[in-house]
Amino acid sequence: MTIEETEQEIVDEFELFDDWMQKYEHLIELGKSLPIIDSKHKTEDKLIKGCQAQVWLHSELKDGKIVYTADSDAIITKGMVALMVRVLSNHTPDEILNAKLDFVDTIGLKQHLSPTRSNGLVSMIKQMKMDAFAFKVKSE
Amino acid sequence: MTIEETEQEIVDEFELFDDWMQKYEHLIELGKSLPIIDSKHKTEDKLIKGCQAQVWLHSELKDGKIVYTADSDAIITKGMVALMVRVLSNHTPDEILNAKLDFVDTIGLKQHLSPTRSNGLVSMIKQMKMDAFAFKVKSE
Amino acid sequence: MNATKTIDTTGIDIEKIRADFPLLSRKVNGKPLVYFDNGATAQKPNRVIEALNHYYRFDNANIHRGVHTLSREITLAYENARNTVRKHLNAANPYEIVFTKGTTDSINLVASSFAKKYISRGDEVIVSVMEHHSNILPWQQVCEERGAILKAIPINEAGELVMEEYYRLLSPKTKIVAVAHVSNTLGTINPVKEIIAAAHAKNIPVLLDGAQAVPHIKVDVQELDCDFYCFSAHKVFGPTGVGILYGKEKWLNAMPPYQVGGGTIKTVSFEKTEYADLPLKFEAGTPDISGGIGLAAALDYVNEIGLDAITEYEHGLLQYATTEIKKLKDVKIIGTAKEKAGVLSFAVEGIHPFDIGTLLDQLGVAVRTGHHCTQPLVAFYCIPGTVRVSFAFYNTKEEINIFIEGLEKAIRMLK
Amino acid sequence: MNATKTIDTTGIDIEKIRADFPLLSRKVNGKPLVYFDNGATAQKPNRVIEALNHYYRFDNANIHRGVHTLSREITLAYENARNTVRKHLNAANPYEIVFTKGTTDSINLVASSFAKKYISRGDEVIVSVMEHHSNILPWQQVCEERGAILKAIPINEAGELVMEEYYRLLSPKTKIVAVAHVSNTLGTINPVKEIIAAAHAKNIPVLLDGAQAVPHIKVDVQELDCDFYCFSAHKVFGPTGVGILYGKEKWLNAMPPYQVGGGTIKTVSFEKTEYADLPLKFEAGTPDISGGIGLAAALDYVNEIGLDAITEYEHGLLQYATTEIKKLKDVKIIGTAKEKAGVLSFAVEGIHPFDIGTLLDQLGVAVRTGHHCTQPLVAFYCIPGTVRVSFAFYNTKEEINIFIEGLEKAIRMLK
Ligand SMILES: Cc1ncc(COP(=O)(O)O)c(C=O)c1O
Ligand SMILES: Cc1ncc(COP(=O)(O)O)c(C=O)c1O
Repeated sequence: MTIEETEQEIVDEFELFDDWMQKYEHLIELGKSLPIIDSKHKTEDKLIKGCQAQVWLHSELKDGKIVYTADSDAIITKGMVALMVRVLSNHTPDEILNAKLDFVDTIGLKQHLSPTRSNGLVSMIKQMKMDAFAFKVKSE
Repeated sequence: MTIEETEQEIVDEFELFDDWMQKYEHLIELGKSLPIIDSKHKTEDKLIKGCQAQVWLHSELKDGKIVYTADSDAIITKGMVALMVRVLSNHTPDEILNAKLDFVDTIGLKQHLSPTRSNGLVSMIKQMKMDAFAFKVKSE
Repeated sequence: MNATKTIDTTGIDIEKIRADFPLLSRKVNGKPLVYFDNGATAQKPNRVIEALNHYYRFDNANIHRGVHTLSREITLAYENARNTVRKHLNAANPYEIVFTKGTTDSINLVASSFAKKYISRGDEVIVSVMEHHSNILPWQQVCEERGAILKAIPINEAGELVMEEYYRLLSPKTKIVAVAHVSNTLGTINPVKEIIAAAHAKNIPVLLDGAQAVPHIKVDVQELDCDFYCFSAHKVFGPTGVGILYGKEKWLNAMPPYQVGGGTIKTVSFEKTEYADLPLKFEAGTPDISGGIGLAAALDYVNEIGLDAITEYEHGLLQYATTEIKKLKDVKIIGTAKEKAGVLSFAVEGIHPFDIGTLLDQLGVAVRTGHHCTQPLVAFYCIPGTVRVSFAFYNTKEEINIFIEGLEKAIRMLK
Repeated sequence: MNATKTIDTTGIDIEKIRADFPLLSRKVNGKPLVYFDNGATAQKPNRVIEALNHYYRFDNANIHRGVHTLSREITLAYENARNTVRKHLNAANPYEIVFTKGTTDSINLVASSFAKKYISRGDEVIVSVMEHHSNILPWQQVCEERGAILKAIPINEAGELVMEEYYRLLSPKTKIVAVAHVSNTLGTINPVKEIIAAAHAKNIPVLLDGAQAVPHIKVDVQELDCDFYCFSAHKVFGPTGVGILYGKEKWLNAMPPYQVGGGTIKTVSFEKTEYADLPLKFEAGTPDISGGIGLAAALDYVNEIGLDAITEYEHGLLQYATTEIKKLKDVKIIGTAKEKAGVLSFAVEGIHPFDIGTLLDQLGVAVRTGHHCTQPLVAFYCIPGTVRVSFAFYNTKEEINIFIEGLEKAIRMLK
């Protein structure tokens, strides 16, 4: 699946929900299902500091594609992190660098991407792209 | 004349004026007529610093009464200073300390007593009273 | 509105009061707003908004130096505002009231100026573990610069200062004590009279961070006998951008100026500058004139309602909320001091405060979550932060019910 | 309104503009107000007043740390305001824009932080003789503290910097140059590009005090290549209590924080504090949120009118006033630089400025008199001060006529 296809899949999924409660319940479920980051990667240097919720992110290059694993101490943030990982993981650095991630807006969760320092999500996305860029540069 | 009588005299004088222009013209005249402070008293320690107009004040005790002489570099302030000297000079410390000086309000020049640091008038009146207090204490 | 009716005995006419605050009728996420983030900033009554409005429409001019009418009038109004603050704190003199940018600015001013004159290598400064960063960092900064040592009064599990430890920390090396009057995270009202008396017995001055006290309880700086008192207008129903430093005349006179510039001087030359008298010496530059006017309007409003009534009414809210929240499983109240004001912080076993805040927001309930700028305190409790509910006198038991229901729902979803 | 009509060529629709400023229709001492004290503070358009109003009625919340909707929304709005300022100054990055309390605060911030890192015993700082006290005293203070030397670029009789002397003052010991972009007393537009180029050739950074430039001319910090730029919102039609420090990223990153407290940190403990990234590192405490919003509204308004049109229109006013005032006997214009903006200062032979200001006020004309917080400059001219007329784009030639007539009358009375 391309990044856009996964984004569309998520949009379709969220369209099933009538209200915010179902949406958040789904997000919380996703959070629980996130492949937890290997605890050996849950270290200070993998930590993306938010003012409140913390995010850990680990990136690896496998066969030219990046595999992300991540975690957060807040479950809703973890749900959001799960969505990001699902969309971006297993893609080439170039694909990741070009991703717009408009789906967050479409499913009505844009507020989680506001730069209010309260969670590490915005910084995590930046970090995902920076890692992609680093892999790209290295492999060139 | 008591202080109140002089105040009343000034109020009567100013009642003759129809508009602010005449009032200020009179004030300017008064400023010109002020018995200028002896230049040997026009020293730093007699200076009352306003943010703009400066006032010099000298006080002497003669036969139990205080004689003030004063000056200012701004003519309107000097006119106001002249009124104060006329009202307060040649009175005993006690009389001076009790003076209310309501006439300033009555003749519509209260704005010159607003504590905006722009002229030294408010500080001058304080200084006149402080000098009176000092003479009083010394003579007791 | 049954719940509300029962507390009307304090003399708080809640419906009338709520009508004074336009923002309270806002909807958020389709729900009526329940604003429980008063500790962060309070909403403003029409009186304050109108005062700002009027200032800009009719009175705006720069103060202090102008000879023209507008400037003279607004100078008087601004000095009257200062006097309103003086009366509110019962300070002895208006020139002991310095307008600042806020509590943080006030504390930075004192830390910097006081340290220049009084703090040297090896000296000590005492704060407490429960302080807001704004009452830690300025002291940490000056201590670092001067080679002095910052000491912190510890707290017990209830969130009260351990006073025996405080007495032990007081020493001939102590140069100043700086503590919160009311803790922003715990709500604890600290025993400041005792703190001050003990410090004064050793000739040590005390600064009180009153940011969370002034909105809730009566403060009398002469009765407290504190040397410095700081608060922010925006937390006491006034505008953003302005705050107060009260300082005893003897200290303010002795301390060197902090910021310097227009307004702080008598004479300037490149050789020698003579600084102005109090309070101007500490008020460099054009002040927040509308802010001062707005703060005075806010204090007038508060005084009309009456601080005794406010304290009692809020006490009722706090007790009610505490009782209700205790009924919920897994909720632990953080801060159970005997003396508390306005604030209820809690943690929920196994749930991150951020998640609770996010779901409550969906229900229109605005609370604060996180470390509340008190990281050392939160570290003491070994939690990632708290959910903080903070009240003002316009809040109601009905709102508390909405919050409790929402909290239950959130916990169900997150477990 | 004949006089007014003739300057409409600049595209300034004066009647429409005046209607935007409620205060301009005030009467003072029974006369229509002629507000010529814009250098002290400018009046506010409805747009700004409405923005403040709206903020307090609908949007008020504390920024940056909240997870609830109000807090999130206003954080975005506040950061948008920052970006509006960035665009207005054409700064490269929003985080190079620091919100302060005003120009004086901005300069104190730079002086204090920069000095801590870069100024030591024997070093030199260059200002000029025409500076506002707010751009002298902070430097005098840090120079005294650090044993450094403050040098001042002299001026000529016209009120222009003597550039040869500036080149002579620049030395390997010079650590920073701080000059006004536009002089508040003389109106002189200083040759700042030349000043900056010469300093940069020796790797010396330059701070521009733009308090009197931003209301009148277009400022492009990247084109100027200045290292720091400061201005106050209240002089550019925005609210009191807020100002701007622009700083190049490399300097702001290198400098230690100034005020510290809530908001300036990543992590705090009693052992170690890690400071936040730009611009938060320099923004301690709750900022003047409504002030930031109001400033953005003011800049939007100014940009809608257009700075080119404003500059040209005001140039017309200045020329007209200059021509008219020259016709009066005994009046001496103070400040006759080739490049001037917005300000006309003068002295009248044998008459104290205070007296003129007092009489003009009776006529409804608000001017400023005195030293305008530039005592060294006034000392240079050996006068007790000046009468200063300062324009905004809402002023008219008709108002200048009223002023000139009033001035004639005042001189007649005082002679
Ligand atoms: C050139 C100049 N610099 C600095 C200032 C100080 O500005 P503020 O009082 O807003 O801090 C002023 C305003 O009077 C000024 O004209
Ligand atoms: C106890 C306490 N001190 C200081 C502050 C800082 O106040 P401000 O951000 O208004 O400067 C706060 C506000 O958050 C506070 O609660």
